[in-house]
Amino acid sequence: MFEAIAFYLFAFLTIVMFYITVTTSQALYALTALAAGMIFISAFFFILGADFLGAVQIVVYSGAVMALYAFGMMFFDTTREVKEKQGNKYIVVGLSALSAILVVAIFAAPMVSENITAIYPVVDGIGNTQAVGMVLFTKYLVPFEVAAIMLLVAMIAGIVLAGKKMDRSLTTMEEDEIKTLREKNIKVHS
Amino acid sequence: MVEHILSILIFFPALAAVLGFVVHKDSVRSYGVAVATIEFMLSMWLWLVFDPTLSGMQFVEQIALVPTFGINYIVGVDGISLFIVILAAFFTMLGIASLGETKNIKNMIITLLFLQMTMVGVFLALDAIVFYVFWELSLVPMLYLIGAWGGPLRIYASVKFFLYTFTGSLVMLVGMLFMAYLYHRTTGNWSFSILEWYRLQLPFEYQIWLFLAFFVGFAIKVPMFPFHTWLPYAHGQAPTIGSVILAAILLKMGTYAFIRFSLPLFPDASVYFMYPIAVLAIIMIIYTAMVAYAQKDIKQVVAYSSVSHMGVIVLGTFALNVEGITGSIFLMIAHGVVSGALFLLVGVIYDRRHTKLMSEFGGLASVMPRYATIFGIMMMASVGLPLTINFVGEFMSLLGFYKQSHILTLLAGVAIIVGAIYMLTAYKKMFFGVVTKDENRNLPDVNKTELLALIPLAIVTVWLGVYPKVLLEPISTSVKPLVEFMHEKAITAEAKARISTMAVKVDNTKIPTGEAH
Amino acid sequence: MLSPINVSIGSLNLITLAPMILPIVGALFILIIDMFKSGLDKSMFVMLSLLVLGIDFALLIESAGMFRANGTIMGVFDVMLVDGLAILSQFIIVIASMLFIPLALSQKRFHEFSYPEFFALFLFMIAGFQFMVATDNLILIFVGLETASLALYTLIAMHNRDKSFEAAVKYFTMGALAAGFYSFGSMVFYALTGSIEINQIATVLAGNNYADIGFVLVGVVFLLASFGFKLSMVPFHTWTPDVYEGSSAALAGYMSIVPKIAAFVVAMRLFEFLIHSGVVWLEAVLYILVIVTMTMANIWALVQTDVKRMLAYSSISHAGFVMAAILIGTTQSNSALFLYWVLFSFTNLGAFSMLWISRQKNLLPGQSSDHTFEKFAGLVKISPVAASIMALFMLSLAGIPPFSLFWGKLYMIGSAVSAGYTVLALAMALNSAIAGYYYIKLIVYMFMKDPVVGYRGDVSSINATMSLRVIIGIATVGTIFVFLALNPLLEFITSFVYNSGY
Amino acid sequence: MMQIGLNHYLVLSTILFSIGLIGVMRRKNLLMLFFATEILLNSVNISFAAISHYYGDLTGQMFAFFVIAIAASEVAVGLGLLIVWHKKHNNIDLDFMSTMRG
Amino acid sequence: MELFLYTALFSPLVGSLFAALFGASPKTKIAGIIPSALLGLSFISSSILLVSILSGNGAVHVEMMTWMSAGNLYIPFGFVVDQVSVTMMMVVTLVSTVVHVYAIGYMDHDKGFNRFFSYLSAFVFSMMILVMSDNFAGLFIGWEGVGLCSWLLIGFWYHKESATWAANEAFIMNRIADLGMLIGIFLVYWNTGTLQYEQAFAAMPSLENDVLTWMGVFLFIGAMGKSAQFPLHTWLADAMEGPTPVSALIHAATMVTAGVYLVVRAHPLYHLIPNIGIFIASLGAFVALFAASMALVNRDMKRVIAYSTLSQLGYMFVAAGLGAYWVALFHLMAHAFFKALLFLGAGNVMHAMHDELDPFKMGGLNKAMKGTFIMMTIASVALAGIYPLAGFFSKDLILEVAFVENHYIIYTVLLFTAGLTAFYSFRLVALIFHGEERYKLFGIHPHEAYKFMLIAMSPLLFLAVIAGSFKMTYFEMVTQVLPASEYHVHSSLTFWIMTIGTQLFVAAAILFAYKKYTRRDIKVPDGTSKMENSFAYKLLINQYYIPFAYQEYVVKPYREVSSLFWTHVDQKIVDATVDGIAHTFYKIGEETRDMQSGNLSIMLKWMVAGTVALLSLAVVFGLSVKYATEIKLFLSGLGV
Repeated sequence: MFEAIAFYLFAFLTIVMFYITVTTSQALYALTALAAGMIFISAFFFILGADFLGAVQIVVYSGAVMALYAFGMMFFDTTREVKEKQGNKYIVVGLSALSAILVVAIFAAPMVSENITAIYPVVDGIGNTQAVGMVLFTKYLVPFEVAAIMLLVAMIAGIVLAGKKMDRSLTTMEEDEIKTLREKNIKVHS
Repeated sequence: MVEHILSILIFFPALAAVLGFVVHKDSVRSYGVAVATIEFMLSMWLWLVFDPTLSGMQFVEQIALVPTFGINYIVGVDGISLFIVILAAFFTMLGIASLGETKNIKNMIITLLFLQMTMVGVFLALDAIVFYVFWELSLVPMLYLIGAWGGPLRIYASVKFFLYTFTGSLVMLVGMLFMAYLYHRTTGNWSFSILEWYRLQLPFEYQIWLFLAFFVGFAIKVPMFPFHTWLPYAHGQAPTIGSVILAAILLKMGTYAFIRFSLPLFPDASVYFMYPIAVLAIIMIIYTAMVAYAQKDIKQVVAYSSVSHMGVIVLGTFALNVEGITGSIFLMIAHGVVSGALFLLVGVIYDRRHTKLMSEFGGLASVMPRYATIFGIMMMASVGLPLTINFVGEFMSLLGFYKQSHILTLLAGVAIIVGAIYMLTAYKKMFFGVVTKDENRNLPDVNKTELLALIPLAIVTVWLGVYPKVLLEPISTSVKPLVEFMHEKAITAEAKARISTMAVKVDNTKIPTGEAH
Repeated sequence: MLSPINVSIGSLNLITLAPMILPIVGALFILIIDMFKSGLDKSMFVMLSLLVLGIDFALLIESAGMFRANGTIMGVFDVMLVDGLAILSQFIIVIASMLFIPLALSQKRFHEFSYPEFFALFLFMIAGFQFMVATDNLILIFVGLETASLALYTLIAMHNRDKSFEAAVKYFTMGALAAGFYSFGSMVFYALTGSIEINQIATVLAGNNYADIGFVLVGVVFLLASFGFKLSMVPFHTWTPDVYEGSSAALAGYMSIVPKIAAFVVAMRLFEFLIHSGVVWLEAVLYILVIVTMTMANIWALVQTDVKRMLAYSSISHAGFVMAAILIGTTQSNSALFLYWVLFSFTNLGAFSMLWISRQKNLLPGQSSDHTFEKFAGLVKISPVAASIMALFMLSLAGIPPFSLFWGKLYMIGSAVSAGYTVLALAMALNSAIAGYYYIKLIVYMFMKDPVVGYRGDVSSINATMSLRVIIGIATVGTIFVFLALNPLLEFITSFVYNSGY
Repeated sequence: MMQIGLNHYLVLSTILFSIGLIGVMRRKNLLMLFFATEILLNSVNISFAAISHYYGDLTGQMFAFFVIAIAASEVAVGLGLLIVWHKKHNNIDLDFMSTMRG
Repeated sequence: MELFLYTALFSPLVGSLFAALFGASPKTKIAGIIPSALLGLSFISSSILLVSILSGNGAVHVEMMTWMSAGNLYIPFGFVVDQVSVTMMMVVTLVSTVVHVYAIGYMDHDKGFNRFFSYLSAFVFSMMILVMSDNFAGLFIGWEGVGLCSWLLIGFWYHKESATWAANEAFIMNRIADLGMLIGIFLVYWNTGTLQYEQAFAAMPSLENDVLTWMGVFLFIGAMGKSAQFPLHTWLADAMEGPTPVSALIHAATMVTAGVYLVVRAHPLYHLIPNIGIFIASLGAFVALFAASMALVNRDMKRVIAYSTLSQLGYMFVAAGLGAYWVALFHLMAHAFFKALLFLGAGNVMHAMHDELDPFKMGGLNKAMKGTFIMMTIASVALAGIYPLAGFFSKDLILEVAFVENHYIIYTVLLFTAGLTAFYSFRLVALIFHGEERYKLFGIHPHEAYKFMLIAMSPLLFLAVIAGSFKMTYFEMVTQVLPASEYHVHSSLTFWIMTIGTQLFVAAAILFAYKKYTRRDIKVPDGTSKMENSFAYKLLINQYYIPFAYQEYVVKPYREVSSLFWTHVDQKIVDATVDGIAHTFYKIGEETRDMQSGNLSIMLKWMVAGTVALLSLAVVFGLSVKYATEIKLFLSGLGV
């Protein structure tokens, strides 16, 4: 009972929040609603017993991602109302509604798959975090490391792209321009 | 060396072409002539060492290429292909020798030598994929020849030529792959060897579809009505040498392929489709002859006449008896010689006047008598006068097909009437009457270089018209087992009856000995 | 209580990781070098990357030997799956990368190559693709895919001009949507089977005899959309021409090969078991997708005015062509896929390299994009060799024998015919004919038109250096003479594909 | 209805996913478009967690974990791209981003 | 004997090639003399062969070499000199020798002198092949060869539009007939297995009647073309555009009789199908009358003679059709002599009159051209069939044949035609040689031809007079091969009545012609006289409007249909379809490339749309699988 109430409550809240995120014309509202939605989602994780995931959700999204977005908003100066030319609204709404209805139509049906054997079962009496850790550092060690590489790539990408060196494009400069830059002792990579 | 002569024949021009890049452009013409002459000598040597009494493939070479998928480099020659190969070498030689002032002559000669490789390759290949390789590859030099040295519409013409034939041959490729698949299903091995395919006795349904797939490729190449419209453009726009080789050799690929693939692989389908194809061939003959009559450009006349004659060749092929097939092969050679010569002749006048409109001429017989004479000989050959090369082929093709259908042969025979109509009219417009245009008054007659190409052709035209036996004998030696083979392989009763190896059931058909006096 | 797990190092089969670790190590090495001494010349990084890739190649040969001896190897808690497909695709990835990387040594200076990070990212990307193909775990596929993609977005943007940013943003945004689709699709399969390993999924689905076919199809749809994006299937292809146009020609050529082979391998793993289990719907949909992709991409390529965009559409069409292999799903067709892609990579990389050596920095007056057809007009008169080589690549792409792609097409259409897909085979063949037109169009421009007045004569090789020429030379030789090496290649591929159970 | 089963979560997830799709399709401001892609990934995470819960299997949580990591990385790269674009053009509206077409 | 055979056959070829050597160089007498001499040689060889055959030696049959062979087809270059062919050889070589010599003078001033002899000798060679061949294919070689030479010679003065037009007309008309001939040959081959006369004819009696009928019909179609039988007759009159010696040789004596020769040669075949024979005879009779009627009013000297030739060919076909092959051949021979003579005489007149052809513009030439006058008169008498000249024997015989075979209609027609023949022949003679010297009005000074030309003509004159006396010798000779049916009117009274009646009738016609056309007041007709405006005259002068009809209803439609085929069918349908397919693809590309608008939002929408589309397909499929049984039930309820 409690579960049901919680589910419906949070479902309602997330839907509303995300709906605001995608419809509002105020970037700030959108950001705030997104952050709220993320936190409400973490509530589901807690309901479902995935405590670790809930924590990560809050830390990563509300912490890291939102901070980045907030920074971006300031940088892009989109705190004002955002004007967007809208094309045909019906296409957007129609496609989305259709996709929702179609998937829901199938998902509403119960799944036959009852004889699923859990490969990494949730063991009672062990904290979720521990269990996750066990799996993550055995079975999912390689993906984990690759994810690390991915984050490294993202970091390098962010640094490179936002870096100062991108301000001056060697691609569009003629060779003699580059030469003059060199002579002026402005550092240009070869 | 003699056992590798076929490979030498195929790859010598290509090698020479590659080396030709180094040759200085002032000397490249002589280089080309020399190479083509050597190639021609080699082909003559092939004729010399060819054993005309054997019906099978000779000088077969086989090198594994992709054995996993059954693709091997197999070449061989028999009476059916021998003379077309010689013709190809002959025409390349004459073509290069008669080249006049041409821009970028080096590129042209190299292109021609490459083209020669592909032509010879097509006729010698005994592996479907090798055949296909050369078949497709021949499009490229031709595309360049038309597109780079052609007339005002050259790009349209060359692209049309390329895409049209390319499309057709891709359908054919699917057919080949299906054939290989059937072979695989039957024997468990992959093979694209034509000779091994021959051994497959296919169910009727398969034959029909495969026949159609191959037919699309061949028919466009021939070109059969209604797939012929690329040809007038290609001929109309191509430089002289391009038209000559296109008409003399490249078109023969289609009809040759009918004999090499369609007939022995699908005897029942060949019989099944005999009438539709014959009807198409007759439309080709009459309809294009009429279109030729309506032309204003002499080259277009010759181009459409090519289509018309190819109709007779197709008809002869589908006579499905020794007389008809032998005749159609002979007519391939004949048409090659004659239409090649006609295109050369058109080129002669085009070089002088830079126009091909017949209305621009008139009365040339008095200005250029020698030209008019040679043109006249070739025209008469084209019309199919006895004792010229064309007659033998046409006669035997029609004779052969008469066995299959009287009324259709009668219709096809209209060829000799309509052919005469457009040719004589064109000749009259160009050569007869009084000279009306001042530009024509002082046109120089054919010069030595041109005679160098034309005289041998005229000689061949008459020689083979009078004494076709040298060709007919080896050809029919190879055709006879082919027909017998088809007869044996055929599964339907109708096909068995249609493809008969016996000519007539009359007892007293002894060959006269000639000592009757 | 949770009991500690004892894992013996030997059972992990760490060797399976080696080919992926190596580029990562190389990348880190490059970053470290840059940390110590900045301002090193790009040629050093090029050679370093080449070395790393070379060793990687050697490692691959090693794993190929192992595969021959022992068959498929699972490693590191069965996450890694080194089967024939993985090895073959890694070969293609590494070889194509080796062919790509020297292209950085261009005559002109372009922005991205001035970064050591470019090479690091490049190697990370390779590792990402390698992970993607060498596993059947949906998580690792996802992570590998994203690693590679994120690196790739950056590489595109680093070209540093308006069009490349635009391209990167478009690619990125659509990639993000595709990532969403992928995760949704994986979720459905997980919901159905409780597993995220393709083998396991297949077993479970077969076990309950596809009782929840509706669910399966929803999952397939989302995965199909996601891989449709990667493989640029119509209508998920819209990014392709823009991204190719926006990135440098060399990178565009690379993109037309490597990401796609990786995606193909995953698609093979994902979709073929479904087709084999008789999911008629997937067969029908793939049929439609293949035909539509081939045909429409060809038709759009017809009307292009820029060679690079034309090649972009042609790549889409080729991908559609190859997608047919997955639809057919026989050993022959899967081998054909790899054969085709090997041959395609030589030719297509060669063609893009030819564009690369003709890349000038700024547009000439009257030129609307980098590689307009007019730029190549009359090339045979200016540089006959360049024109001939370019023509060769075009002919090969068009499928004119005996150049490389013809053999690919031959084997592919052959596999379609053998599997009874005759109509498909015909459609494939006829599409080659349509494609003939636009390839010929470039040849027409090069060989049959006169140069545009005012264009500089050296424009065709303005960006050429020795290393570029060498790469083009290799591609040329490969394109012409590949038929000599075809048999061993085919045998090699077939045995690997067959022994992987595909 | 009151018994919350897996299907409830799946349906919720789908609805959220559709909302994300709406955002992806209607947003012209790239930053806000990226918000929508976050929604897509998050909606799927709910399902993963739910399935994981109902099957008693940790794999779903693993997947969700990696999805979060991926989402975070994407944000970094996406923002980097937006920054360079913004520096040159002073806007992040995708309608201004159509120099290549055809 | 073989040597003589080859000499007879090949010396014209050598002559032709010899003259051809000088083809491009200016006129040399030698180019005329040597071919003439070689023809003389050929004539001598033929004579020797004739003598040999007359003396009872069998036919000479040689096989030179193989021409075509493939499968069961075997065609050699074989030649046979038997009684029939030796007759033809004699006619051909004799007339052509005469014509050659004559032409040396006639073509004296022509630029194309050398060329002319080359063509002329080539013609003789072809004709020799035609008559000497021992098989149908060889016959066809000659058949086409004479066609070619005829084309060359009619169009000899190629600068004249009318000449080249006539040449082409002749060639094409002949080609139409040749097709029939070809089909006939095919029929022979596929039914008898050979093309050799001997074997083929031997096999024929065992064949079905239908097959034989078709064979006969098709071969006769070939003969109709060459011998200019209705409806393929129009070319012959137009062929008079060629030089006159050509008309004499080709269009009177030799080539046009090839059709008759074919029928005679194929007599074993036609013997088996008498119905076709009747048809041939009827057509012959019709043509005889038809042509003669056109000759009545024509105002072109050569055309009149040409129509008379046509008319005489009709006679020959009557004979051949009725089975009197030897009679046909006999008339052929006799006709060759006097008709060639007539033409050559006409040539002299033309020369004298500076190529004027209208006899109304001549008159009274007998003073200026005595020799020619005599010769032409005698030739005309012979043509009219007055005793004892050649025409009497041969033509009367044909009348008798018709009578004896009980074909009275044919007989009547022929008899009437004989009268007409006499009338138009002497109309011509009268107009040319008698009456007032109207030519003076045109300022022409006629002169007699070279002596040697007249001398050259004299053998013909001689033969025209005496040929009839060879009748019995000839009969004995040819009937060794041909059916030896003698035609005697049973009652001698009837015979005499017929003969004398005919003679009187003919004589009356001659007198009438003389009376009418030697009057003083003959004017050059100017289209105003009453007669010229009468319907009959118009019909005849316009050749029954047949050339007009051909022009209007055959040539013109052909041209128009050809143009239509080209501009509309070929370009607008066939080619347009091909281009249309290509264009459609291109058009689709142009129209749909907007899909790639470059706008990211639209791209994303496409992606979602694609997914949704797949999804709907999936749902439809999924639901239909799930509710398969219900759907089936529902559908069966609907009665599907």
